[in-house]
Amino acid sequence: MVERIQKIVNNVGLPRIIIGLFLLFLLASAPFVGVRIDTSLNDIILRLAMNGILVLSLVPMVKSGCGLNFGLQLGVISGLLGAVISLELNTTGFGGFFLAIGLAIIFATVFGFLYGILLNRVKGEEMVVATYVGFSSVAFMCIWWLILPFKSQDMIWAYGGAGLRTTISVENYWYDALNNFLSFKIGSHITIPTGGLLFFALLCFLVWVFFRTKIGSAMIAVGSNPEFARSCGVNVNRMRLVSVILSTIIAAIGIIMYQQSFGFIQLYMAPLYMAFPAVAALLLGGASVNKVSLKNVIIGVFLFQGILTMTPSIINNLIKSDMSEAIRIIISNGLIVYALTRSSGVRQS
Amino acid sequence: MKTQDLTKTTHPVIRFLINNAVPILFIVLVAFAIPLSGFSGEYLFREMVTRVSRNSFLVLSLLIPVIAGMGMNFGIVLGAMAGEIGLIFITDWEIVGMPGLLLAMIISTPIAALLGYFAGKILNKAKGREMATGLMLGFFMNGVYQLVVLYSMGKIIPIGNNNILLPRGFGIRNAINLEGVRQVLDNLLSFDIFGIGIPIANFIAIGLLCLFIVWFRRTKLGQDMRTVGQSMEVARASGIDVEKTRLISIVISTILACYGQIIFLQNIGTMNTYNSHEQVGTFAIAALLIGGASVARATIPNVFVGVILFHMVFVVSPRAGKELIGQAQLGEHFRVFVSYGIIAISLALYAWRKQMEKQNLRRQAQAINREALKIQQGSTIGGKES
Amino acid sequence: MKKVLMVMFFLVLISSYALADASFHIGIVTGTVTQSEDDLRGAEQLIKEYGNVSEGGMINHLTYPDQFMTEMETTIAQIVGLADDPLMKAIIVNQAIPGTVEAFRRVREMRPDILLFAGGPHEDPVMLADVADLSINPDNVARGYLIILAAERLGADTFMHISFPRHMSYELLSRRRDIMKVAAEDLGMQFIDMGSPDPTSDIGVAGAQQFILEKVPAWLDTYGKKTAFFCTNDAHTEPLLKRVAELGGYFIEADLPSPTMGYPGALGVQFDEADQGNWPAILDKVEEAVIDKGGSGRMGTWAYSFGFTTTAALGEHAKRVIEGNAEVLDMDAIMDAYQKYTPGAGWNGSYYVDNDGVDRDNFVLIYQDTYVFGHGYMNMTDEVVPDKYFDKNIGRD
Amino acid sequence: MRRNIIRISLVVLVIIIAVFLYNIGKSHKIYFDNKNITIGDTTYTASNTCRVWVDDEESQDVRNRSRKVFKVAGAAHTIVVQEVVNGELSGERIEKKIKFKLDEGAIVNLPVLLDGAESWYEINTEI
Repeated sequence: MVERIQKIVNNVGLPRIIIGLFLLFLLASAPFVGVRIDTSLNDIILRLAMNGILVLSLVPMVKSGCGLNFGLQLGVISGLLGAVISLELNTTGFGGFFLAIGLAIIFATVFGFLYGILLNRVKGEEMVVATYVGFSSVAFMCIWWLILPFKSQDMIWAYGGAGLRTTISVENYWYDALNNFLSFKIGSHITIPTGGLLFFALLCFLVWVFFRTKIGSAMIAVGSNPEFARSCGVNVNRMRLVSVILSTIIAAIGIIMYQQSFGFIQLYMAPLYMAFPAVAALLLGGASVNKVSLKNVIIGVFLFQGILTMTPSIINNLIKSDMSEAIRIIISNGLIVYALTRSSGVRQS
Repeated sequence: MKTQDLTKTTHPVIRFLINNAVPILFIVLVAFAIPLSGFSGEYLFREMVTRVSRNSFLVLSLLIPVIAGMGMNFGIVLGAMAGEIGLIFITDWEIVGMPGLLLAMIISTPIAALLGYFAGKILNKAKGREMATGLMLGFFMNGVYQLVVLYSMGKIIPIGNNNILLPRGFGIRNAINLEGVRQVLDNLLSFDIFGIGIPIANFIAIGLLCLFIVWFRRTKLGQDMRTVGQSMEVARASGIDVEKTRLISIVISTILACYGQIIFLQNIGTMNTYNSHEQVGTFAIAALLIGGASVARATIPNVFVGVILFHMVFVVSPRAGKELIGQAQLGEHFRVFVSYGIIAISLALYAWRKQMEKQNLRRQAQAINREALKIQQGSTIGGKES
Repeated sequence: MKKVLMVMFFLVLISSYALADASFHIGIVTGTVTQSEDDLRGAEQLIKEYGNVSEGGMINHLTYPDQFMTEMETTIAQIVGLADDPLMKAIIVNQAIPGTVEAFRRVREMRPDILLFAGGPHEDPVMLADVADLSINPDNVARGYLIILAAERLGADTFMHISFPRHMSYELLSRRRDIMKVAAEDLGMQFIDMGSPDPTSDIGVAGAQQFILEKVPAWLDTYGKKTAFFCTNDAHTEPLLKRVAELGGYFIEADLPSPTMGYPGALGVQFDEADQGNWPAILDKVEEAVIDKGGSGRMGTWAYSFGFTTTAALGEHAKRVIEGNAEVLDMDAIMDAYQKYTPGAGWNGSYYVDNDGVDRDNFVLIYQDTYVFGHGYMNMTDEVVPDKYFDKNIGRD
Repeated sequence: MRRNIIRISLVVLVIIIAVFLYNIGKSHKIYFDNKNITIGDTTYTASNTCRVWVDDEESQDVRNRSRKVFKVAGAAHTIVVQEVVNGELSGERIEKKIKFKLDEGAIVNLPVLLDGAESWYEINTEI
């Protein structure tokens, strides 16, 4: 029995168990401080569907040895481009949503291709370079959001009459298009966004299948031992390039998924903050810079978003002051630091 | 590939161009941007002197952990926080002038050492992920800092000065006036060149720190650090306490960053209580990387080249962007784009050059091997014939 | 590429020499369109009137960084850089973000003749009052009482103040919260102090907005539909407006009120070219949208944007002062400049009183009448704020 | 053992330096009031503007019925006061010394000082 527990602990990793227990504790204490458990659960599930794909997008690059994609913003920008164009073309519902995704994939392929070429030149320092690529691409797009000749009255600045707003409502277009698909209610306060969850599951499945194909396993080989891969006749650079493009495309889909659930498209500086929570979630899920699995993605999103939504509301109701934000920062980042110091234990098992 | 041939070239000019691609790229860029921005030479010179004098100390504090193989220390944010706490206290007590500045340093040293110790302990547990962990540690400590400064100062830690305390009776205001210590170090020993004050005392402090780093590298501890940086296994085998050595490097770096932040803020003159430290790590690291350093190797010249180039772009590009595009708001975005884009490109160039060098080495090695093989084969064949 | 750059470079050079005809320059520093649209539009309005320096006009407009909280160095360099121009006679910073005080000190040292104006200061009022010639801020002291009063008049029985630690370290914001608390108790309302994520923290704007989107329904559940919401951060405003319009509750006015603050994004208001630069038309469009969404009589704003009018009015005032047509601290002259950009709007205000009880007559606090959609003006500028709310120790335990 | 002694004495030395720095760097506020004041039975009336110098700092003019403040560092200070009539210095230059303990400031009553009375300043411990 003890051994079995030991095995489970080793398998999941102690940090995750502790964080999971902490999350459970938060949920359990919710009713005592006047926070509804059902709405909290609802929020966590919704956030799983919203953020899952963005975190998933990190996987191909880690697998191919390109490290954590701190340049996620590039994918996000592709997604944003797809989204605003679909709005400009006045498409609604499923049609609009999938048009946005289709367009985004095209942009993501182009950006990802260029980005991949750059990253191939900087093996070993991908993460640092990616961070700055992310920053500068966001600023670059800031210029274009202002200049591009969008005309839709829903999107342009009120006083200036030109250029895109910082936040654009998608309510009249494809708000919750996917989440409402087959969605059902449990009780009065939980709505399961079936469509969103299914879509996330589908993408996870596709990624899973992909890494079982010939190209996928070649990519893993490149990631774990490039020299060996090369000697087996695998084109290392091409594999890395494909993984970067793939990551960028999934990120583009991820942000559109995020927006349809969020209700707003956020332009300008907003993408800057997209990479960090995704990376943090993945690390919290037990991944490391060079090793990752789909399990890490799902556990990571669940724990990270769970803590993100639960801590402020519980602490708020507990102490009724703005101090809750300071405590949230301490708890959630402290847990991530903790996970980082411990993840070597998982790797050994 | 054509590019690979370039690195093989022995032509000295081309070699020079390639070896210094990043500074050259910067100089070209700046050469275009300066006339566009319309700034006077005097303004730019003054701006560069102040920026080098106020930022170099912070950037220098990054060097020691690099020697120990811990990469860029994002944990200098912790040192910056310690320095700020020292400054809060001297402002509260109304200690002014040079004594105030020195007192701030004395107060914050133990805090910085403690935080550095804490950071070092954690980084020791996160070997191989030092940079990401350091970054997260910064975020984490930011929460702790808020808790201490905004909620316990005035309540638990006595603060009496109404000018820094919020009217509600606890918590420090978002901005603190450092009037009392404003530019005291800069003005301690300064003389004018063409009407521009050169803060000699500042440069002396920076010079002393450089000497310290040079000296430190030669000490037993410095040598140990280098060994640890190259290979922890080797270091351990030769009897070096790896954990302790790494810990010390982080503590030193944190304390230096704390002084660096104090020097930085005495020049700025006001303190943004809750945000001044946030980007310290990112900016210092960006400057160092532009200066030609890498995660594994950073030298003193890297620091100065980096600070000058990085800040030149920061100063010039917003105006240049504005003039180029004609709209003020686009100028700001242009600056961010150019500044970070150029960092990304220069990092890419450095990494690429390193990769090429490696490839060249490999190719040379292969060539030598082949030659050796040929000779060997030749001799054996010859042997048979004879 | 190089050729193009060269040509551009010479064009700029030529144009700057050929048309240099304004006898003095005014430097305006605002946020970018992404940070604070209205402030920037105010500068564009001034450029429209008085011309751009690069084309021989009077106005030199710059923007401070989007990440201004952490890029103080850049802010200082931008502002001080303006003083490099020998014709510069006034510098206006709206909003006066951290770094402005130091930048003003440096400008003073170099060029004591330059007029220094600040709008909506983020730094400590005393610090700014010490260096700037004139600072203008929304009257967060009077509004602390008036917003509660307006909420009560509209029928709210609970008031929720949403903020986070960083903002509560701003003196005037923190004081406004305390005043609101006391005022709510005085008027028999429940006051709730709610914490929320900081948009500049690790989770960013999206995370902060998500929090509001998720929690408003729960709050309305707990505290009832008669809850009025107030948030100190612009980023929180949009999701808050969206939820309030949908589900109920009140929203009196934003921290920096403007018809374009939050409403267009939150409610998907459509604008066309006819609305460009026309505040009354924009107000009508927003009103239509609010009533459409069922927010009539529950949601309000100021009819003219504070950010826009402050940039424009300070610019206008500076011009008049330089030309010798007005005194810097003449309240009537300042209000006259404001009236130019807000025809027909009611304004009121007072001076900031510092810690030592000294009136700072170069730190002006102003407010405009609250306009509630589907209800009209609340006439808040006619109300007299009881003296007790001006006590700086209000709400202190 | 010897190492520890050296370490402890170093720490003590640093603390001493800190205390020393605190003393020489501590700033004090000296308020100058040019207002009518009654001490005991005597009433001193403020009439003219006074120009005030403290140590080497720039002078300030204290107008009738107003208050100005100087911020100075360290314990001992020299105050110089002279009246200003019609924009020109006139009358006697009065030079006074003042010494502070920590956490002290002073309010100087200029009319009293000009009158030559003893109690020309009061120590102000509230900062």
